[in-house]
Amino acid sequence: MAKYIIEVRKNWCKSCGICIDFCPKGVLGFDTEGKAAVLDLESCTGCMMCEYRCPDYAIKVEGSESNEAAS
Amino acid sequence: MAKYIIEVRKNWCKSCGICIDFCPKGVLGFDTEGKAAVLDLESCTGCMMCEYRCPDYAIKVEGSESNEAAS
Amino acid sequence: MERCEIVLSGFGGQGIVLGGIILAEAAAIYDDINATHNQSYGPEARGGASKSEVIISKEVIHFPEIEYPDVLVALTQEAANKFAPTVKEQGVLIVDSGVKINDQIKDKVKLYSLPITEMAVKVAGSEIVTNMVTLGALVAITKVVSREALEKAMFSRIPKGTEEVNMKALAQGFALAEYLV
Amino acid sequence: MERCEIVLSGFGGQGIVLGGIILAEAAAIYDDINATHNQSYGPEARGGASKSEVIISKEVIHFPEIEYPDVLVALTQEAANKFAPTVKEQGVLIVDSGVKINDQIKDKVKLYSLPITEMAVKVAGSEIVTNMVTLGALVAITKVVSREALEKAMFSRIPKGTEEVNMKALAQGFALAEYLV
Amino acid sequence: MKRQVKLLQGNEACAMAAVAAGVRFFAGYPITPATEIAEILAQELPKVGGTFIQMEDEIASMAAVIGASIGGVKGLTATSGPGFTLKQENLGYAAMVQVPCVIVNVQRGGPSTGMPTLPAQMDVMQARWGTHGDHPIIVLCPSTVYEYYMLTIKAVNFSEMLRMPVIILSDAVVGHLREKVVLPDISEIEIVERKKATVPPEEFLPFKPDADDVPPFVSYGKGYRYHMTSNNYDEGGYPATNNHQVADKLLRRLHNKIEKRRGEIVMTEEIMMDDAEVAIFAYGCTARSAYSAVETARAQGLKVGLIKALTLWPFPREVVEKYGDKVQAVIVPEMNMGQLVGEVERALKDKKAGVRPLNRFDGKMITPEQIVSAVKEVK
Amino acid sequence: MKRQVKLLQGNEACAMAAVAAGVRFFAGYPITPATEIAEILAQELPKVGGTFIQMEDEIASMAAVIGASIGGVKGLTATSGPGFTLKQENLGYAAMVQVPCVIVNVQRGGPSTGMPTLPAQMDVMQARWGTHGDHPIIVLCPSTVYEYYMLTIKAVNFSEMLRMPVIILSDAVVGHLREKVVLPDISEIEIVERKKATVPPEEFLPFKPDADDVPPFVSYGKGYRYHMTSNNYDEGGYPATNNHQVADKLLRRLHNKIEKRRGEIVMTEEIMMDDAEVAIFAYGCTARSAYSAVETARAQGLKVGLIKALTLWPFPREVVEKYGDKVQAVIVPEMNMGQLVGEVERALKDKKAGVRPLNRFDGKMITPEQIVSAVKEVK
Amino acid sequence: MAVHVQDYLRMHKMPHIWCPGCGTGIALGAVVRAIHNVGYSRDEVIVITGIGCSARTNAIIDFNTFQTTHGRALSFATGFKLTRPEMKVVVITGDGDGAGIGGNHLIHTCRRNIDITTILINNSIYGMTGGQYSPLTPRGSYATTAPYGTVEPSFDICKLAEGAGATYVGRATAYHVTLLEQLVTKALKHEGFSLVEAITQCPIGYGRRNKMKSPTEMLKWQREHAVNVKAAAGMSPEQLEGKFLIGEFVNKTAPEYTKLYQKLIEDAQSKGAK
Amino acid sequence: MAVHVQDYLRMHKMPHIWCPGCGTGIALGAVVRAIHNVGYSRDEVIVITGIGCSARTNAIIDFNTFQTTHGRALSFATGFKLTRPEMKVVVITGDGDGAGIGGNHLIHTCRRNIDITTILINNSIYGMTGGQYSPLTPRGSYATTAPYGTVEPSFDICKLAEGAGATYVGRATAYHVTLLEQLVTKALKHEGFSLVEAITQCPIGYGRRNKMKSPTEMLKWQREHAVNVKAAAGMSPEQLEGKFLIGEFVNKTAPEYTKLYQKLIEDAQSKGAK
Ligand SMILES: Cc1ncc(C[n+]2csc(CCOP(=O)(O)OP(=O)(O)O)c2C)c(N)n1
Ligand SMILES: Cc1ncc(C[n+]2csc(CCOP(=O)(O)OP(=O)(O)O)c2C)c(N)n1
Ligand code: SF4
Ligand code: SF4
Ligand code: SF4
Ligand code: SF4
Ligand code: SF4
Ligand code: SF4
Ligand SMILES: [Mg+2]
Ligand SMILES: [Mg+2]
Repeated sequence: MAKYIIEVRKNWCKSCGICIDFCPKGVLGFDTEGKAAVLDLESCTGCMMCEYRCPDYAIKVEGSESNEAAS
Repeated sequence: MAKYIIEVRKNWCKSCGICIDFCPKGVLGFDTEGKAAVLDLESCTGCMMCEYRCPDYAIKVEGSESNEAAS
Repeated sequence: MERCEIVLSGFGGQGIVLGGIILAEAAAIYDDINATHNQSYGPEARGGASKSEVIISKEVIHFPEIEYPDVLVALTQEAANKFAPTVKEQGVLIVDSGVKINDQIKDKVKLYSLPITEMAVKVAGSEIVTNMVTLGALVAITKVVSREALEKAMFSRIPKGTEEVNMKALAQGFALAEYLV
Repeated sequence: MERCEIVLSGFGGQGIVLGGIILAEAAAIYDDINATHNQSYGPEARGGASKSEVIISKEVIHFPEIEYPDVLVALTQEAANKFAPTVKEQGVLIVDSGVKINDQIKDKVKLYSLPITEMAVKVAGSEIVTNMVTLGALVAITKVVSREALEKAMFSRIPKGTEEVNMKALAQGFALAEYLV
Repeated sequence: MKRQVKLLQGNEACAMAAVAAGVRFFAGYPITPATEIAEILAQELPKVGGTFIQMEDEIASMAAVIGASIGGVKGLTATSGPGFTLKQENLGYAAMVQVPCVIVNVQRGGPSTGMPTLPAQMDVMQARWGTHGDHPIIVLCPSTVYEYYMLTIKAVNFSEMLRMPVIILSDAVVGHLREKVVLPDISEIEIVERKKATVPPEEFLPFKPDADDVPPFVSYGKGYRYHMTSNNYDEGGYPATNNHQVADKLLRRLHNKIEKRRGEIVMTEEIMMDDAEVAIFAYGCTARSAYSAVETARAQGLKVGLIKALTLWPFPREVVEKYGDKVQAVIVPEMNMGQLVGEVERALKDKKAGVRPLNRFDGKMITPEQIVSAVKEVK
Repeated sequence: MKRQVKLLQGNEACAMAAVAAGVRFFAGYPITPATEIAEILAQELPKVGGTFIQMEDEIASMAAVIGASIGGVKGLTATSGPGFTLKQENLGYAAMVQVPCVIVNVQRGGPSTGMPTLPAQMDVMQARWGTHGDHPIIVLCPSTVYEYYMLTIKAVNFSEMLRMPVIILSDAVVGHLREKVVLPDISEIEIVERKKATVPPEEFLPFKPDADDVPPFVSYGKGYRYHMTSNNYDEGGYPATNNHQVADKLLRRLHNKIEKRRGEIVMTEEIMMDDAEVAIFAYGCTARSAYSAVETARAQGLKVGLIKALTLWPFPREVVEKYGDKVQAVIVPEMNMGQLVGEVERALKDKKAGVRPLNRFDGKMITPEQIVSAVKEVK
Repeated sequence: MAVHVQDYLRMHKMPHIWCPGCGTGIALGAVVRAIHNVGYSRDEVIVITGIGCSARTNAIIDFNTFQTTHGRALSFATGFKLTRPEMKVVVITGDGDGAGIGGNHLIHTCRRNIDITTILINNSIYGMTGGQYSPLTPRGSYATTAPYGTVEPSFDICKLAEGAGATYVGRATAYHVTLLEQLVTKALKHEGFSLVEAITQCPIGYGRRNKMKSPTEMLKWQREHAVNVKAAAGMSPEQLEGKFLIGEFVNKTAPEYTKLYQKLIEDAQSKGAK
Repeated sequence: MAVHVQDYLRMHKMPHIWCPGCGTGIALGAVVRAIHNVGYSRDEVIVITGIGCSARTNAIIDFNTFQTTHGRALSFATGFKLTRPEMKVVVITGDGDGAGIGGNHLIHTCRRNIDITTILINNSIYGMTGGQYSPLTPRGSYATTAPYGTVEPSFDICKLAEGAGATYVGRATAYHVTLLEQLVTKALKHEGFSLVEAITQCPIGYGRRNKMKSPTEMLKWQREHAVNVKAAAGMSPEQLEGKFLIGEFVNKTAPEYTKLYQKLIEDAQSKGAK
């Protein structure tokens, strides 16, 4: 079972592709409606970059330790 | 004869005393009406500081070489 | 030509605004009647929904707003949902295929469902000429301007080097509609 | 007391403005009649000429401007030149000794030429109490306020520690004028 | 403080009244003839725990006052013509967002920097119409130092009561004049505080008005988190930029806040008007000349009266109308090229009385003699 | 260029007209719905050797335009409500110092940032009274794209002819609308250049007016060295800050520049007014609805006419007065809470006609139907 | 503790109005996380904005929030902070709002060293009005008002703030979103005025006209042109040519304005004026 | 050639309106001599001012002159210079005019590097309005609006200008009047924007309230607190404590705005927009 849970709010996603292009592990891709979708959850390292860089707060990565107070 | 001519326009002079206080040679002083006056022309070195520092353009020092383009 | 009020709606990138301007110029300059054009502004109009309003009339057009259009083009479902209810009784409603229109409205208007974006992609490889396909179909159906005027107006507005693809898109628009009509 | 219009003029540093305020307060607060005070503003009023206007009256003072003063004090020649011609027929003109007044004006007004600044310097070693000498003389001549009121008003406005010298200046002012009157 | 007899300068009275009315924040920028208000408050506010700040310009001053008021404190700023012009954009903000604050404009001679130390009444129309967009405003205008004091308190009160900016339009005469005043005991003066929320945070809608059309104004930081915007907004405080119904409702409400309280807001004094055949309508320093003119004219047997406006906006049309068929003419002396005279004309549209402007704009007061002459011209 | 048929956006027409009228300098700051004017001129001015600059704000934009005009070049700026407010101080400067320049305000919904993309007519009074001090101003208001073009040229001409700022007050409807226009050949359009000095430098007084009350405006740097100030000034251009006579004379002259040319400056169109029993007084985009309403009403047999004002200030009172006893009522539709209606009331003070405001301020145009209903209410 | 921006959103205001791929949301996310990091409660934080796309940020986050006039947010904030020194005041502004029309208020607020944390979202353009050049638009860029490319040099807003006396200054990008969060966190903790510039992408107003068609391209541009100030220390001018610096530039201690004013009040109440 | 300020005065406007001992006249004298030094003709020079005592300077000198609104002189000058690039544009401003209300125009003019020479007469006070503190009033000073002493830090206006991108920046005092003349001379010759700060005495608005009773005392204060930047290089922080620097701070070459715009015009006329 995957370590992380990734939720995409499809109705907030504006299909900009940022999360997809910058996921270091190629976890994400577009679905048929052009919205972001999780394609390969297993590879996810919980780096949070997709959540942090999503302009629309459409992604939520649960279970990551990276997501602690930054400083 | 003195090397320099110092003219004081009495009706422009506002009696601030700057020319007097900063003349390195003590050339200037107040007259009885409290206006600047030349007391010791002979000592004047033509340094121009009285003219340059008079806020009221009341002093004119003629004959000085210091008064050439500054740079 | 009586006053005819036309609304083109869809989303940014479909050339809706330029399409409206070309239609209005076709009428105003090349058919030498009167025309106005208007568009929506503001953040809502950027990157998102897009709307173009054209009024064509033989008379001077004083009041330039459209409340109940004679003709509506809706290229997206969102646009259709928002504007289809405003179309005049017996007005023309042109939608991209796939856009759903409820029965109540269907009963009220003349509905044309055409594969506009599909055709645009076919012609140009992208949605970039959607507006021209739309205009072709719209004019074929409504005859609101002459085909010559529309072509001339188009040529005067499109970038050099794109004449051929736009011309083809326009023709395909006409074809789509003529096939239907 | 009928409306009495008083102008004090001189140059900055002579305490003209404060003098006017004290006079007005003497009337308004301590004699309990009406008074207004005004002064000149702007670059011309800084470091250079200074002017203070006081109106004293039993009636409410509506119009607060003075065109033709009943009483003028001019402590400098410049002030005299500027304002002396405005003094009312039979008005009071008080000048510092040395200030020259032409005959035409002399004929028109009651002229008092008093060694005001000289007296101030004598009392305080500088011109700083010129205003008090002035007020003393002015009130002695015009009786526009009571001496008690003037003294009280003065005490409420001057810095602590200067009571004595100011009191003396005031008294000398009275003396100067009484000697004359 | 007890009832006190003082010789006060107008601007001084204004500053003292501000403190008495509960003003605890002043932001300003120097300008003649208003600077004394700032100078006195720089001294007095810290003594009562308040804050004075001189900002980089008038725009920032107005903004800071609004910011302070949003913070929960009564704020005031003072300026003259050029600064008043610069404050207009944020004045409009305060009107739209419904933030109480008081702006004092001590009028001087214009146009532009004109005659900076001399009096004028040239900003009367600007006070009503100086900012873009359409919103109502309250403008009070003192003609004596005493009125300056009392109207400053009124201004703060109206502003807090109605959640809106209020303008005091004085002038270089009244601002700089020192005169005798008898101040009431502070305990006799009513001081108004802004309304508090009556519902808990979950139910709170920041722009839901009460019956008086005024929503309560709740300080931030106390559990009521909400938003405010200067765009057209809904009762939740959020932008409703293109919502026509919301806009219509909001603008009507902004007007109604004032209209519903007209009786209280519109202040005038009618002096010897009972049997008057000629009325003088005057305000500010000019009302002083007019008062004197009335006394002179009456002494000469002329039936003249004075309508003195203490509130300029909303314009006291009801008072003017009342005399519209009783007097032959209304004389309107103003130190400008004719401003409020237009409102007098409007008010008398269907009335018999004629309207006679009397203008002066050279930096000198209109004299009582000028007004008396104008009266005689009517008769 | 020959007479041309075009489909032009209003703001585009304005920009083109500016170039045609000889404008060679534009400084501005972005704001909806006026930005197109800047954008087009950014492109077009360099082509004709002119200069476009986007400044840090509207205050600086207005200043730069005046600076450029002082430099000897015709200048124009364009903005909307909030920016118009910020330009007011320097607008007053231009009026006082007598520097020609044109300010376009494409009106949008207020108050404050209100409804930034929607039309309004809320700045009509502000255009007249927005700056402190008292000075007259010319305000032109187009209702069609064609008028926008022609009035822009007029504005530049008036401004140069009279040495004063001139305001064009358009709105989001007319600014953004594209419509068919037939433009006259440029050679048929009169273009005015500012007056040159007629005396040599030694005799030159920069503010000595000619018989038309307008002094020639001589460029700096050509041997005529002189001074200009925004304080009250004498004919030599030097401050005469406390000189009452000089102030009186100067302000009268500023007014007379306009009053002497009223006939030329006040532009209206009277449409079907000959036998009208009800008049509609309208301007800007609302005049379009009114025109349409007149056509509808006439078709229904109602004797209605339209007075369309192209000049808002000075207010065309003579035209309104003319019908004051002929019509039963004047309806004044405005996209605000009632502004120019006040001037209509003043103009009709001693006339029989009633005045009926018709207001809308929700970001939507007043419809022809609304106006027709108002007409029927009169009858 | 783990946090998601969603936890701080006013959900009824979502989805927001920004264009697809807009960097504004990314910057706002970092700010929200930074506030969370510092441990402020929602009630003690107030977020003030001006006008522009950047100004739409605070409408969607669940703190105390208000939007002001164009360019004036810092002046409103100054008034607010002076009367409510206990509250944590955050201002979010844009390159036009903060460095264009609001430039004067920015430098004066830097000078005063009042405890306000400002995030300037620099998308190199006037976004809300549709793409006019701003004082931070790089010279040579195209914009609707620069059809021939801008001739104006742009500010280095961090240098400007430093010159004006700011005591905390830093810069990051939407790409370097964790650095941004770190800098804002430090800025919030800093006593005195702090400015963090967030370089973001405006694909609609800037990218389209400047050969960057997609948001991704713009983020890559940020990645490739930003050099951390620490790394830059060891680089030659040639290596830095065409690059810009990110990281913390200024961090110094100086008396804070509201503290000084509080002392003035105490003095006034005890001693009186000179 | 030998010159006296009197040669450039509008004699009918003399004596001028400044208070006895005011430093404004001293600064103006240096500017006039500098213009003379460079050899500009009266006709090609235009001197533009704002509002304040500093703004009264240009009324009395025989060049092309006009006064503008408070703080806006640089914006007027920008418009003027753009249409008349051949003219030599000098702006004289005050610490309130130039650094207070006009601060935004100052930094933006620095940024644009347009060929305008600005002399900022810093008398540490709002002189014309009677002595309120300005953004350049040293912290702790007394003013009519600072009866308890100011709590605000003041700008180092030269650092601010540098941060804003100015290409020529220097400072002198009324006491160091020949240095002032030299700096203004270099500033005039500099192609691009130049700023020279002239620290002067306002005995009426500032001196009186700050224990400096006479103009002479104030000039002595200038003499004792100014350190030439060259000398400062060899001094320790302790030695520099409480001092301020004078001399030339920035002098660098960068493309000038009107030149760049001229090129844009040529391009537009030959090539057209993108
Ligand atoms: C006084 C004023 N001038 C102009 C405007 C128009 N305006 C609204 S948003 C904006 C641009 C803001 O640009 P920026 O601060 O960079 O924000 P962005 O939209 O890029 O985030 C402008 C000029 C305004 N609202 N008020
Ligand atoms: C918009 C505006 N605000 C305020 C003023 C009032 N004002 C006139 S001069 C001045 C002070 C100028 O100070 P500074 O620039 O330091 O010049 P100084 O008089 O000290 O030479 C001020 C605030 C004004 N004329 N215009
Ligand atoms: S970054 Fe966000 S908006 Fe963009 S594609 Fe991914 S989920 Fe959608
Ligand atoms: S958390 Fe990191 S690895 Fe996982 S999907 Fe997001 S970007 Fe990819
Ligand atoms: S410096 Fe000038 S004004 Fe001062 S005393 Fe000397 S001559 Fe007179
Ligand atoms: S020129 Fe020099 S030495 Fe001669 S009087 Fe003047 S200051 Fe003294
Ligand atoms: S215009 Fe630019 S900054 Fe504004 S929302 Fe769109 S992409 Fe973002
Ligand atoms: S107030 Fe100060 S700066 Fe102004 S003239 Fe007087 S001394 Fe000079
Ligand atoms: Mg931006
Ligand atoms: Mg100063």
